Amino acid sequence: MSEPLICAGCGLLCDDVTAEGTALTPECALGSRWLAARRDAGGAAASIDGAPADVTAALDRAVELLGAARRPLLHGFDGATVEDARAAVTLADRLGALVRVDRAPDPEAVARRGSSTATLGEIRDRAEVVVVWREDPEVTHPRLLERLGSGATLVVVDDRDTATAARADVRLRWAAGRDLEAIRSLHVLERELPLTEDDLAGELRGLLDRLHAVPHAAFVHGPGLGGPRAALALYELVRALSDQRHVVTLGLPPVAGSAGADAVLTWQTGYPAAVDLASGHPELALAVDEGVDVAVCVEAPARPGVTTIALSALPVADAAVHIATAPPGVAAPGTAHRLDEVPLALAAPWPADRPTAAQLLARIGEGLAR
Amino acid sequence: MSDGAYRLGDTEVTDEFAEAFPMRYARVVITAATDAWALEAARSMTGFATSVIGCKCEAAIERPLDAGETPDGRPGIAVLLFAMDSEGVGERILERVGQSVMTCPTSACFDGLPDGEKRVAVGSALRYFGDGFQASKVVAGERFWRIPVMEGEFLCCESVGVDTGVAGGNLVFLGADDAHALVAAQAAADAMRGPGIALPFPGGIVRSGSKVGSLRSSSIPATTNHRMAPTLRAQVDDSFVPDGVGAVFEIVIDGVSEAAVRECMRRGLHAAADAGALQVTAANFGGDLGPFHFPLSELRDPP
Amino acid sequence: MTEIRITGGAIHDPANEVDGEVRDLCLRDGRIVDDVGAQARTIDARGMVVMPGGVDIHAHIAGPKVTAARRLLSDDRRDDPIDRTELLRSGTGGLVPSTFATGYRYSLLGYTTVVEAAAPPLAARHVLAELRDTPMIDKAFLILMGNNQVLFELIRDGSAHLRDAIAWWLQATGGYGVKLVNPGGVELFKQSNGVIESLDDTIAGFAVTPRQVIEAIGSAVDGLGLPHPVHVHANNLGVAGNAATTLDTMRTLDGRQAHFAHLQFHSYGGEPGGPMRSRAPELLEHLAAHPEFTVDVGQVMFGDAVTTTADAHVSTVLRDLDGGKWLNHDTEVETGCGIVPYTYQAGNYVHALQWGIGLELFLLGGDPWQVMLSTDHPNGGSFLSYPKLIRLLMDRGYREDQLGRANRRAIRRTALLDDLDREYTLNEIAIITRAAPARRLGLRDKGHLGVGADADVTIYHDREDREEMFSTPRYVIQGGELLVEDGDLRRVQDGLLLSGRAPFDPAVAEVLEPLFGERYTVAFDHYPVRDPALREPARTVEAS
Amino acid sequence: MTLTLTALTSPPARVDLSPLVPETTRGRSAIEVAGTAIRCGRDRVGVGELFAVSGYGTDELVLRGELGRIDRIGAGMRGGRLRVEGSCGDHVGARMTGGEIVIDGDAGAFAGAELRGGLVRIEGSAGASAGAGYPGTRAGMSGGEIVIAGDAGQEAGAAMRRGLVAIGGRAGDGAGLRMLAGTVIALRGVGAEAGMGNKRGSIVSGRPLRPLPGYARAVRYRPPALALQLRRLRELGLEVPDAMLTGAWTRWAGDRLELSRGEILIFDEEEVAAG
Repeated sequence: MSEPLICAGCGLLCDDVTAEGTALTPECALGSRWLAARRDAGGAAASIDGAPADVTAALDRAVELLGAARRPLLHGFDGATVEDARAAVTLADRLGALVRVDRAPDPEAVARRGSSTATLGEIRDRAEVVVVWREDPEVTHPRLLERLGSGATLVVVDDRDTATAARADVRLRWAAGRDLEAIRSLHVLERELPLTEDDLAGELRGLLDRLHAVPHAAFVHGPGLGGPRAALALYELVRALSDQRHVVTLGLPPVAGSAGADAVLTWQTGYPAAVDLASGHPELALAVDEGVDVAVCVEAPARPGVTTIALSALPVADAAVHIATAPPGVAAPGTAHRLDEVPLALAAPWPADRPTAAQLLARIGEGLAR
Repeated sequence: MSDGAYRLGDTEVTDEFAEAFPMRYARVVITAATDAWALEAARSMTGFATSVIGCKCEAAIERPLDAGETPDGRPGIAVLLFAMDSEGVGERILERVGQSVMTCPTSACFDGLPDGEKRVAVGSALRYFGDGFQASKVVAGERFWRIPVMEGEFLCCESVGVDTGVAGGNLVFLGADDAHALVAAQAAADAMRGPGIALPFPGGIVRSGSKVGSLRSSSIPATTNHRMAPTLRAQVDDSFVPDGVGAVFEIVIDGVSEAAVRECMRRGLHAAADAGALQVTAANFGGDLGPFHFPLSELRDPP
Repeated sequence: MTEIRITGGAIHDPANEVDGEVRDLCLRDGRIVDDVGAQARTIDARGMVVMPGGVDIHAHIAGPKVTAARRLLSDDRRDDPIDRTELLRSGTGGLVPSTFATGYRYSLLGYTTVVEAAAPPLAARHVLAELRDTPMIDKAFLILMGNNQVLFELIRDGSAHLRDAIAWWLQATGGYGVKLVNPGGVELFKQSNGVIESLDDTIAGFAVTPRQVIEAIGSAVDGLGLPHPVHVHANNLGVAGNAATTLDTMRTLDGRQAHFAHLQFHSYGGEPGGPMRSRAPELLEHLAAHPEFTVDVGQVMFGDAVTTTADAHVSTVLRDLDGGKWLNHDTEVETGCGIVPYTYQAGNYVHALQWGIGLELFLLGGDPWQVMLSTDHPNGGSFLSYPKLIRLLMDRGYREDQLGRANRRAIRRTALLDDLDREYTLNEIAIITRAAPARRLGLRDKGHLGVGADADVTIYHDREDREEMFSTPRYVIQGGELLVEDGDLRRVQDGLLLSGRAPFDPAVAEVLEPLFGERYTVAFDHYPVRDPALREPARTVEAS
Repeated sequence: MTLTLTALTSPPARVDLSPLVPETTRGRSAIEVAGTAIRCGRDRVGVGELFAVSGYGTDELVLRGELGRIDRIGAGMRGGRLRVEGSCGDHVGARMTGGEIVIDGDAGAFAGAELRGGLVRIEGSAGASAGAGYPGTRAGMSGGEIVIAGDAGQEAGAAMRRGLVAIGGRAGDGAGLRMLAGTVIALRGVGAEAGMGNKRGSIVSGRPLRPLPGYARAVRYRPPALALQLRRLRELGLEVPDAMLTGAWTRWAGDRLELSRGEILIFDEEEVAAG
């Protein structure tokens, strides 16, 4: 029997999907792997130090560990729901903990200068040039290009022969280490200033001419762009280009779930990405990990070397406590934000025999209050 | 010889006093790539600055500075500039740094009076010459302007300090003839230059001493000191020029303090005596005008 | 349930024509009642002023653009931290406080109901989730419909389903009412960085004009009988000469109920790109002749602000003024969003003129029931500046002192120097900050103290310094519970989500679904918010 | 005897020591200071639980022992002298307005961040963002001097508006990011991507560097202002080679994508060889 599904296999959250077994229609290898891992997660409902335990005992142990923690951290949120994040920030506030959305987009560039973004439909319907910058969405977001439509000229900046590059109309092949320089050079050219070094000038002029020739363009970028300064440079370029036309960026988060968790953290505390609540009020956490003694890991891999309470649908190696959750979007409903920040209600086509991370976090909170 | 007069060797020192006034002053340190260029800038800056009446300020080189003494480690010259009030000091400094220092190859301009009670703009006004391309830097709490020029950059302190000094100290040297008198005056000037002292006239020496007003016209503010002019000795009733004196020179002293002026006069007096002046005296206006009096009688002890 | 008797206070309840009468006020079970028993808690309000809880008809407090503004302004709030307590969540303040802080601070200010004035319907889940984390106050949101491509198609085709579609959208999102922002103009901006020059410009690709959009949606909302009429942010915000557009928009809606948001930003004479003038008197004249219209002022307050608007083109203009931070986000089918931090300076001609025009709108004799208080928080200034604004209205001496600090050339171009001696009375303040907004929102149980009304009551010390008085209410009661006492929060509650509803023909879904399929990247079935946790606790206000 | 805090052991979690600065400890006894509450992780603990306290509060305060987890030492300090005998945690001297902090060892991230005045001197190396603005800040460090004898991490002097960050060793990548004005000097060179978005600041590199495309080469010359600054560095205890004082530097103007009023000055070693 086929079940309608919103696939949380990546940040695209495709909502036109049905599943039969673990096969998805339309086909998507990444989505199928995501679903298979969660439908067949199996394993114990809970474990303490690797040994199966019942959920209540595991919760008690979690409460005990957190109660004694000097520097607790709540982190993760790969594929978690807004509700999970909301419960986590609530618990963190009570604990005076650090909270970190592990794969949050780097907030620094936005805080410095802002950005220009759009939802998928805007890009699909308007962009005539789409520049994918050193990302391989064909692998990481397999239906991205399809969902962005086929009308645009696809420019791929990458020196690797990726699946995405194979579909490119135009390829630009300089090495990764030169991205910031290339973006700034584009910006210099956009301002009609002379370039002092020009081995890339021809390619860059070509790209700029393409961008100038259309009223709408989009840049697709992600962790491949290498650091907040490169993102800042890109946003500034987009801003300069926006003077005469409409140009936006689309960030590709490495996982589903991080966008919503980051929004929750921001609206509840005022700060994105990583927040320290130890002082009694939110502060931007600028150097997070050092000194953490107990971590609550929500739907994500544990941090090595830290006593971890894992609340996760998937098994987590080396957790002091693991409690299996109903996988969001598979057996647990909830809200998730698509990579373009459109909030969607995840369905839960399969029955939940396990609690959600949000429920577990609330129970830990109750336990700590006792 | 009256009570206070005395002799130093063959030199008669009269029982007179120099009368001086408070004036505002600033010290500017000019540096350059070489001693020679620093001196060029300093000379140009202190040119035509002999008398506040005629030049609106009095200025002179105070002393050369070693590379080790200047802010940028280059050879330098300290210049003192005096005017009636701090506004006047500010205006003159601005004109002279702008025209004589900024224009001079390799020069830079610094404040030599950081603790002055007032400050007047230099770089903060000259910076507009940079036409918007100027930039500033704060080093150890002090702001400097970098003004782009054809050579590179003119570096200029934001402002200089202004303090109250003493102007109008003087010594008058009488000699048997012009050559002897000048030898004595030159020896005095050489001895008198030093920290805290400006001798604003050419070579420090003035030959055209003046008096206030005129015997014949009410519209001329200053005229020759006819009582000290040897050539007039026989035709005026009130000549001060003693028999046997063929020439008179004066050294006018602007200093940073009463003590500096006094010690400077002491050095000059004794140097002139050593150099064979017939007489050394001092000029005053009767003592009611200037608050600072420097009686020669108090300078008897050698420096 | 709690019973409270407030004794000895001077009651200011303009909706019931009570102006300072000293009498008891009784509350029970969240309502105002005739009497309560002897065991009721007594609040001694002698020497105090008793008003209904404040109602903010136009502010920006929740949703993606507000959170984007938080991201953009992480430097603005770090010196304004709010510590967690046994009772309260921690947070941060500044121009765009975190959600909990927003609820706490509105409550501390004596406000009990706040309207988020611009929510993209596609982001309804996000708006609802933030509102759920905004405690204390009752809240509602208006959904952006003035640049919706699906509605453009229905309007172009003269579809009979337009009303149903609007009602469907409210139902799908939990919204309270309908907002038009630069109708047609945001689509034009997204198409080509373009601007509307006339209400009769054709919006490329849709063969509709802003006038048609305004007229059709305004009529539809009017016809549906929604509790709140169409809420209009007219075209050409901030542009010199835009008063002509504003008047044209009003004429387009003549005879239909409508609310015009932040009128100050739309009251300018002059020519685009040239010096601005005030045309506030003319707009007030038009208002006086059209009782079917209301406005809120959108006063600017000197100091820091952050402009956050669906009218994204305006943000690009502000962006280029000082080259500072700028954030833009295009939402498919529906709207845009622009954010730029901004500082209004008393010495700046344009800013002082904007400030002066706002005061003209308040002071030039308009009917307070038509002209309501707002700063378009945080666009003209934070809601925390309302007490200062109230003092400007109530205290002529203070006002003239402040006038003296503003750019003279600008102030001379307003009527403020013409011996304008109007001082608002307490009842007039009660009208512009609660009675009129509640009435205009169709919240029959709010904004007044008659028997049966919600027990939302704010009690102030009657102080000569009106800024101080309105900054720190002595007591704030909401839903019959005492929340604030002397500047301290004593109790925390969620506050209600207020939703508007009108019946519609479910067959409209068959019209909408194919249009959704063509335009949205979200499936029609997945668009409506169904999760009950996002829509509760709620009160639905039905169309009449 | 000067008030001295000696860490008993490395604390269990990071400690916020900002409540203890000379102006708050002046006139207080060791016992009083030991009773002051500070934050350790999410807990509040007495200073005495983490430090042995001796002496009596004056204008000077000395910290000793393992201080790697002690953050915000001297943060917000307004005057007096604070001496750290060892290495310390993050945010040392952040937003300080006056006084002097001397750290014998290394400092963590955000040393002297958003400094307003005074002197922070680090004898060892500093982590990332020394003298930088916190995220989102348009105008960061606005005065004072930070002297780092060793190396500095990434983005030293980011967003600074005034003042001096002087580094005896190397600066990491992104030095002077979006700086408004002020000076960052690294005698052993600045890393890549220096001065992006720099409006009118100076970035001085004692080693060769390829500036970002926003910079254009202007001239090789002897910048008189730099000589002044380098001499100041000597006063502050950094070893500045004579060749840098007398030699030529290449001036790159930029960032042309902003005001184009800033510069990167690169020491021209060839000149030295030739001379």
